[in-house]
Amino acid sequence: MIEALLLMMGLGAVAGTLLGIASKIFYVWEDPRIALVVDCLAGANCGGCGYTGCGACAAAMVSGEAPVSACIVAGADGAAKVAAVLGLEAGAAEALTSQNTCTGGFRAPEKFSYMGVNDCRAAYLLYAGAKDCDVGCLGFGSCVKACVFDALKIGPDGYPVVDEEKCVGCGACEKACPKGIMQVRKPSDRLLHMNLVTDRLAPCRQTCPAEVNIPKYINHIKRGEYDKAWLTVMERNPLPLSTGRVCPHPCEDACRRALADDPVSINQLKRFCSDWVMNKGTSLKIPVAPDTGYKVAIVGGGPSGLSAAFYLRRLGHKVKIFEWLPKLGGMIYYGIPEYRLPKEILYEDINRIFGLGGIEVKTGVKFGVDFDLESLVGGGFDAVLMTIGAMNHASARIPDEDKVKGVLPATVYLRRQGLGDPCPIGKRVGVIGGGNVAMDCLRSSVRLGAEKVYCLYRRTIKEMPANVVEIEACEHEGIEFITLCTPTKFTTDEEGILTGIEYLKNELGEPDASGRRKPVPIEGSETVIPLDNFILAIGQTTDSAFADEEGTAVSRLETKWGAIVNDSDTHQTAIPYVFTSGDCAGPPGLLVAAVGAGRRAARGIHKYLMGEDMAFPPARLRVDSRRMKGHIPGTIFDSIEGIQRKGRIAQPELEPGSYERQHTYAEVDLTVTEEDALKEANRCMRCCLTCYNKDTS
Amino acid sequence: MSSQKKLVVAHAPYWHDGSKISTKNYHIMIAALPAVLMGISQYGAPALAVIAFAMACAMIWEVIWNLILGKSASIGDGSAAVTGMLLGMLMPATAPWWLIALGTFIAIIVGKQIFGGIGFNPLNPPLLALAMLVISFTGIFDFNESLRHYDLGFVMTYPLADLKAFGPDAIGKFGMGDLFMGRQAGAIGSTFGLGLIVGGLYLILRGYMRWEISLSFLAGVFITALLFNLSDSAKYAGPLFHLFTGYTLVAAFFLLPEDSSSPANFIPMLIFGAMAGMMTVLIRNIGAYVDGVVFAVLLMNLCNPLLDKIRPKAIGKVVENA
Amino acid sequence: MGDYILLAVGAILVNNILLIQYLGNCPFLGTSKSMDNATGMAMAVVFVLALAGIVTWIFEAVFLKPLGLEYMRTIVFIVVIAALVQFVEIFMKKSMPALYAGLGIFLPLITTNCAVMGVCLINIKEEYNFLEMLVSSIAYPAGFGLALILFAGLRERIIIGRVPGPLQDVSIALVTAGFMSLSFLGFKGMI
Amino acid sequence: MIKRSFLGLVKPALRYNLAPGSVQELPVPNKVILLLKASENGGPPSTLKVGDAVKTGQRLSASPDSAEYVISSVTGTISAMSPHVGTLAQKYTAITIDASGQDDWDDEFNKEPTLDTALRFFEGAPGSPSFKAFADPEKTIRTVVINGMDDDLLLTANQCVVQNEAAEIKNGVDILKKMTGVERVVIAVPESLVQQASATGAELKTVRGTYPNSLPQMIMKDVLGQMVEAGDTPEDEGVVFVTAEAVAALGAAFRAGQLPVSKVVTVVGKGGSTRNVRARIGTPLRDVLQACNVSVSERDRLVLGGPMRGIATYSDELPLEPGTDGIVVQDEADSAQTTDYPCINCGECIRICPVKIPVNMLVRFLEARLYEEAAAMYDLHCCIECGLCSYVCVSRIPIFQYIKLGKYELSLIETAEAE
Amino acid sequence: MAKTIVQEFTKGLWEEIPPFRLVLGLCPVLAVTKTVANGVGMGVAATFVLVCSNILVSALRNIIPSQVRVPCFIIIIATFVVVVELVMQAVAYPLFLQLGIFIPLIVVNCIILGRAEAFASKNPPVASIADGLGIGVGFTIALGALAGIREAFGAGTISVPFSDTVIQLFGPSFQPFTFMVEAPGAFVCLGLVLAIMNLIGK
Amino acid sequence: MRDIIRMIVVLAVMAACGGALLAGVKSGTAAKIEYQQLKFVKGPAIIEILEGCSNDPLVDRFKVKDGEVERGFYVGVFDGKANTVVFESFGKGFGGDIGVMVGVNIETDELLGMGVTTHAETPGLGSRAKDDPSFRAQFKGLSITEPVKVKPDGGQIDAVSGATITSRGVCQGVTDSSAFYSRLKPQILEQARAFAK
Repeated sequence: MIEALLLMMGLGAVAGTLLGIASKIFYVWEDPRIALVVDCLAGANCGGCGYTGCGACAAAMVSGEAPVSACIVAGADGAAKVAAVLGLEAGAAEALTSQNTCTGGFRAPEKFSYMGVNDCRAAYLLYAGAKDCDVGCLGFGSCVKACVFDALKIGPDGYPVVDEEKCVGCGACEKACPKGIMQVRKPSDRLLHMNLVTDRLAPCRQTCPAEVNIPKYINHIKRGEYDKAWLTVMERNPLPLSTGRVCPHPCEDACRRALADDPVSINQLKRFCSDWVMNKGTSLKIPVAPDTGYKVAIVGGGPSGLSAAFYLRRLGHKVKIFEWLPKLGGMIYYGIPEYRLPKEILYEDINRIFGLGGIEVKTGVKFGVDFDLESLVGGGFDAVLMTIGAMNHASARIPDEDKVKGVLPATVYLRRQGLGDPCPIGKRVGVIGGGNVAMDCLRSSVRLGAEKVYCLYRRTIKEMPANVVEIEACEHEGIEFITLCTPTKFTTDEEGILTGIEYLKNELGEPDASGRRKPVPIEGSETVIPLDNFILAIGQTTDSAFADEEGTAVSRLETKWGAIVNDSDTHQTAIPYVFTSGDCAGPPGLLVAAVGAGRRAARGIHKYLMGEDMAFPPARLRVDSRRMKGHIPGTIFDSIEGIQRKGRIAQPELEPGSYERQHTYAEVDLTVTEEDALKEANRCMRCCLTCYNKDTS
Repeated sequence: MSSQKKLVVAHAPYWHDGSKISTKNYHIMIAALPAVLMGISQYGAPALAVIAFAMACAMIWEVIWNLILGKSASIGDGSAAVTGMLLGMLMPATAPWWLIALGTFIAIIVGKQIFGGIGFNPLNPPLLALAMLVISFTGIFDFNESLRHYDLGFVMTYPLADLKAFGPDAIGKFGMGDLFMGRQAGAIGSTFGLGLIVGGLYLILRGYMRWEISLSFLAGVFITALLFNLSDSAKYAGPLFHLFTGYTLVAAFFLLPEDSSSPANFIPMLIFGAMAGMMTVLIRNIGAYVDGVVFAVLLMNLCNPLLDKIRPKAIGKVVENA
Repeated sequence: MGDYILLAVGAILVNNILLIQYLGNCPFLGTSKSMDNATGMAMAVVFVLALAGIVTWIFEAVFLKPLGLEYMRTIVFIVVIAALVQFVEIFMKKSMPALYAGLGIFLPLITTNCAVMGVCLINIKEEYNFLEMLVSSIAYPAGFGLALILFAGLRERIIIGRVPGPLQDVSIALVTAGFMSLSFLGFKGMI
Repeated sequence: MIKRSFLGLVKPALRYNLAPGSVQELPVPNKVILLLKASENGGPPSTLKVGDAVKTGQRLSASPDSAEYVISSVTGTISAMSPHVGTLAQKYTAITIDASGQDDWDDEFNKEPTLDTALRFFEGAPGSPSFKAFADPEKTIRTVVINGMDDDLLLTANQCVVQNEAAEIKNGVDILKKMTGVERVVIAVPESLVQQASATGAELKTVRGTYPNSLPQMIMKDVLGQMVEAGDTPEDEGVVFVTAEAVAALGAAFRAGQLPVSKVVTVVGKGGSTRNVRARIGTPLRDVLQACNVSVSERDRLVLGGPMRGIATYSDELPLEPGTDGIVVQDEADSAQTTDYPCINCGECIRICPVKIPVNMLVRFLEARLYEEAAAMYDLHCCIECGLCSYVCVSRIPIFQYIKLGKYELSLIETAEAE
Repeated sequence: MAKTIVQEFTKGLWEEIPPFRLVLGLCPVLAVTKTVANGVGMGVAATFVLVCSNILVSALRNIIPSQVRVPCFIIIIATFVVVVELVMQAVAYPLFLQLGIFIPLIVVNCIILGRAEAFASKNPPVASIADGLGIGVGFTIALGALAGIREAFGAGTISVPFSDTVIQLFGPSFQPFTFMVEAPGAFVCLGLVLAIMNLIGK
Repeated sequence: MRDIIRMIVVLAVMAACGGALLAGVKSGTAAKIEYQQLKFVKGPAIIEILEGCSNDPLVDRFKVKDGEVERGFYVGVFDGKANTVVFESFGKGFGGDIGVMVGVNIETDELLGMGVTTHAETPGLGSRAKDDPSFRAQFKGLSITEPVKVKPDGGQIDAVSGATITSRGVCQGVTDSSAFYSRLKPQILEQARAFAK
């Protein structure tokens, strides 16, 4: 008994002494983190990790050789602790995931039959692989073999499918792919990505000014994954309900399906999926990057400002919006009438943006009056985005246009409607202009009680920039088009109140710079029509008078024709921390263009704040969606074969001539049914650069 | 630049000498025929049944495995048939059906397919199966016991068992000529020395087999047995006896040179064969088992990866003096 | 002399500690993925086991047996081995960095290598004298090393093969180890 | 296809075709396509435009300071320029020139036989010579070897040149010496061409007529007794190889004052019919094949070069390149079919490998994509790329492709590490 | 993060069942699974040590200096191993003989030291008991299952733990595939069972 | 320095506690273990050899000093006469020592039987020497004074097939025992007598 006790005690003491002294005498410095990591591991020295003991494993982890999860005994908790010790948690918050960008697979045509090593990289050595498409997936699954997490497999269509649950974003697939199809990106990087000529982009996607991944979300709709479709849209467009209603959808003009029958009703599908999400009422989680600590001020709560706010927030910055009008939305609130875009629907979009959290808003404050750049900088903002829009109207160059009573600028006319205080109008109203704003003025005049509404335009209906559907809607609502006319003077009564307008007939001459034929007035063709009100809807300009004030910071901004000059890629102005986007940065454009510009501005600001290179890569894709130019070579076809013809679905709308249609602001265009949406989604050929699904159902 | 007709693009070379795994395997089966036919003629229908059933079973296991894994069928290459045939050749004619089914399962699935199939088996599949069966079912592989109902007009005891039990004195009754001509008890396809040698020579000449391994193995057996015999001829049998009995010849020509479990470089092949021969005689003379071939070959299979590291210096290779 | 050779051959081949006695399997599987690790581990085991064999044998002779405390062998031996290994590691790290780079990383693994403990216990159980103990303490780990190196050779080929998914890694390694063990049965009866 | 001999124990001996036939001159084609190596950053050439007129012998390059150029082989106008990807993922700009039918010679070529001239006009001349090694300060070139053999089976283009143009070669040898300052010029020819070759003025060496003895590394070993170290080129050992055709072209150019624009090519049809023709560089393959009455149909193989080392191509609209010594058309039934069977370790490749590489292990490592290990342990860089291992592989593994892939991937890794 | 006691227990039965999921402590798994009785006996012995050492390590976790953590754990474990050794000799001597050297070798079983390190030294005693019990029971089940397979094929019997009963599974004509109870059979069998476990997943 | 002392103290105390605990357990189980050892290690062989004896040989045992070592003898009483003793000897197998129980009729010096107690032989082969009754039966009736050998060595015992080494080891164990049996015979006779009934 006592021997046992003594023996063990002696043994313990000797061992302890020996080790204690030895560890002092033979002390060797090593990375202190190794010891900390060892503490997190199982300490069993079992060798299960493949390293020789826990110390070696820890050293490997510290040096980055071994993943933090290498110790199977310590498990996931251990891995988390090791990550904490090594400070890897910052990177872990924004998870990298892999995405396959090619949708070709088996359907992509081949230029030859390949025989040899079943490996993409091997096949690539022979004329870049058998696939006709230079950037298409070769389908041998080198990425699958490279993935040690079993997160990739070749799907039934012959291209790799990522299992996002399993993907850890290690990047092995990206390295393995000879064609750069697999891309491992953080969500932020995906938000920041701009279309490149080297991307795999369908024609519609190239054309969309907001660069929405159209084939992807339509494919989600096809599979009934409406929420995923909506999230896909939100990657590029935070106002899907609004754009779904008012977008003139240039994408559909580029749709390859149009070569066989009709283009796919892309915009209706977007509207469908975003309405579905709205009606479902649940809030889908939109990922937001960890806070960066930067604050950005956005002057103007229009679509571009809202879009920029949304993406800046998602990139991890704090945002505050300053708006001089009581409501957010800018031109889409105050410019687009209720019957096209109900205010509450618009606010669904806006509220979702604020749903991210971290975005503040202050309304009723005007830049240059209530605050200026100095006060913003003083308020701790690191960058300022000006999205003040174009709220001044352009002149129609008719004498006395701002003196004659009853002549109204479209901006004012529409804004007063938005404010709930419409301008009183008479029975006969004329609107000059052929754009969508003009159409809005025309159609709201009908609703405000005008009996006779004229549209005056200097070219023909064919040349009108407004959407065809809008023009048709006007016709449905009994609006008369007076085309090829140039108003020359107003006729007034003695009080200076408008009674009519005199105009000259035009004929079309040579095409001008925009490719449209120039109208030439015909001498002596004067005609007069009686009018009570005349609305000027021929364009807007930015009110940038504040830039003229000497001695302020703002005065360093350059302006050109009222617009604030910026770099069209980075949106940076002459003042490095000031960015502009939307209508105030150039000629007023489409809502969807403003949304796209908002994201570009967000990118510019993000890169500026993070100190990264702001310039676009040389491979930036620049498509002119108005003139359908600049697409990736070879992607715009003349004809396609093998498509079973099947027309597009009709746009449901309020019965023309009905009371609601003529006299109320009830929404005219309706959302398609789920059945129709699925039918339409199935018409989509899921194009990529050159290949497309021939057997659409 | 795409043309209407699609050509086939492959990497060079565009010529091939026409050899195929299946051809190779069919030739191995042809070469084994003389020994097998002799076995069948001696032991009759049961021997035929064993060989046929072993081949069938082996191929069925292979097919089943391919189906389970969804791999393309590899049955056409004949390797399963060869494995089955060789395993059958190593069995006594009285082997029960379940033994063959189990043996082929081990050989095909456990011995080969779970390592990735043909070319990846680290050990010789038929021998692996045989080793497992031998240590499990000693009764069946005791040839004296299992062949006792046969009377074929020659001494019906298993020479090696006699040697083990009674020493070299007991083997005088076996004439070398008889042993060579297959007039001895044993497994179906391993007794007919002449047939095996003819088959082996055929394979060697046709280039389907590595002669280095066979010859060094035979030399290894011969020399080791001779040394033992010289040291104490009262305890150890002579070299020819070791050559012509047991599995020696079938191992030399059909088992040892199995492709994936044997070395491919010249010197390793010689070492491999010679060591296997030496181990065979060692086990026979001083080990616990009656016939050493099975374990000798398996042991050398284990050494194969290490042995194959001995290789000629490639032309142009720079040896750094580190 | 002959006895010692027989003892050595028996320990290396016939009663191979890994393949026949099932001791030391964790490091066997863990360090056999590459030939370099396998050789390092083999050498480290020989080194430590030779030391541990001597120390434990002396402990048994000096303390346990005279005091009648044989039943405490397990606890005494493991403490001795653990302390010894740790001491050797600390010592080697400082004094012989070159050797440590080669062997040191394998040392911590050896504490829980049951082959070390196992051989020490066998030495006592078989009542070896000092020389026999020494032979056994070197021959057993030599057998461990031999098996480990052969196994690493096989495994290097198997890893680059086409083993079906569920069988990969440890699973196929165990099956291969089984085959090795089977082959080593061939040495049976040789001493 | 040469089949395995009955007695497989004997190593198969593949013999070169040593009977060069006569050369038939082809007319100037309607259009030629020239493949200009694309510059690093991609993008279309800045100095060339569609519609530009070019003269025969005109030097075309992407930009004034670009080192890459092609020599126009016809007179005409550029009708198209498109990107083209070749083997080893090499990017080219394919310049299509519609030929006018008349040759109007460009006069930029000056006749000073200097190294500069060689670099400026003869990189990529017929036979695809390269003079960069002479200009490389890190290399000391002591010997030039004129290869009078063809580097592949069936082909006789080079032998043809030795047979018919010994005088031009002699002139070429003199110019080569002047240009490079290298004194030792060796010509390696088969036994059958000794007579012609002895008239060239170069040091005469004979090469055995079995494959792969005409490959540079083998000539180095057998004829010069030098060893090319793994991963090195003969240039690193001070030896530059040029084909007989290139030397002849050099000689002819300085004699006539016109840059060489055509080359000899051996055309082998499906039945094995062999003809030698001389065609303009850049001639679409279709024109060459039509002139030789060789047709190509679906699933055939169209090989540029010979059956062991050539490059199968995918369209007969592709052009004849300066390095193309042969065009082989193979019927599907005659061509080698590869499989994805694993190596069964039969050892055939080891027996036949002329440089003693353990191909059985090498291919396993390459299959597992362990390229660095393959190079470090299994002599990947020793490979001289003769293709014999694939030729004899029982499993029909595309070993040669694996080797090429491995070398390519390693070069990528090295470049990545160098950055 | 915080698991309930039940979860701590059940994870050892499937998710982290040694040695199939945690491929540790293989030596006894291979050596003593010749019969079910031996396997379960070993499992119970290991479970006892595991639970006891977990309790003690957990209780003393704040006292033990981290530098000598491992030696201390080893002492604790070794103590219980010797206790088991002695008790088993006194109570179940035949089993002790069968398990032989593997009882003292529990001390170097990575599972036990691993649990002490990874769990008990960081968690309170109750959770540590649950963890030890779970892992131990899982270990016992695994040993029993493996032994069942090996014994059934290799001997045609199933021996009931803690009794002398041996159930004959097959008729007298059955020829046992004794390979399974030999050393190599242990490796092969465990390897294949691991593959099946991998196939089933967690 | 303080932490080193703490280390030493903790280790020593812990080790001491362990030691104490073990010592306690040991003293509590010692008697039981001894009997268990006897019963399960040697018991079966002894009882088998002395099948049919009228006493409990595990109880009827005595020890005789043979130089340094002490040897245990178990007495079997047949027909009222304590004419049989069983004792243990060792032979060399290839797995280590083989314990052999030898039963001898002290009156005739004839072997009554043989049993294997401990061995480390390969299961299925060598271990059959323990389990195979026909192998053991061969020893019955041989004389203890004659060397016992297997047939290959020129003896009279058929080796267990496949386990010649083990068989040889068993025979050697039996043969070796004759030496000390003869040497100690006087004491044995004397002691055994005490158990006669």
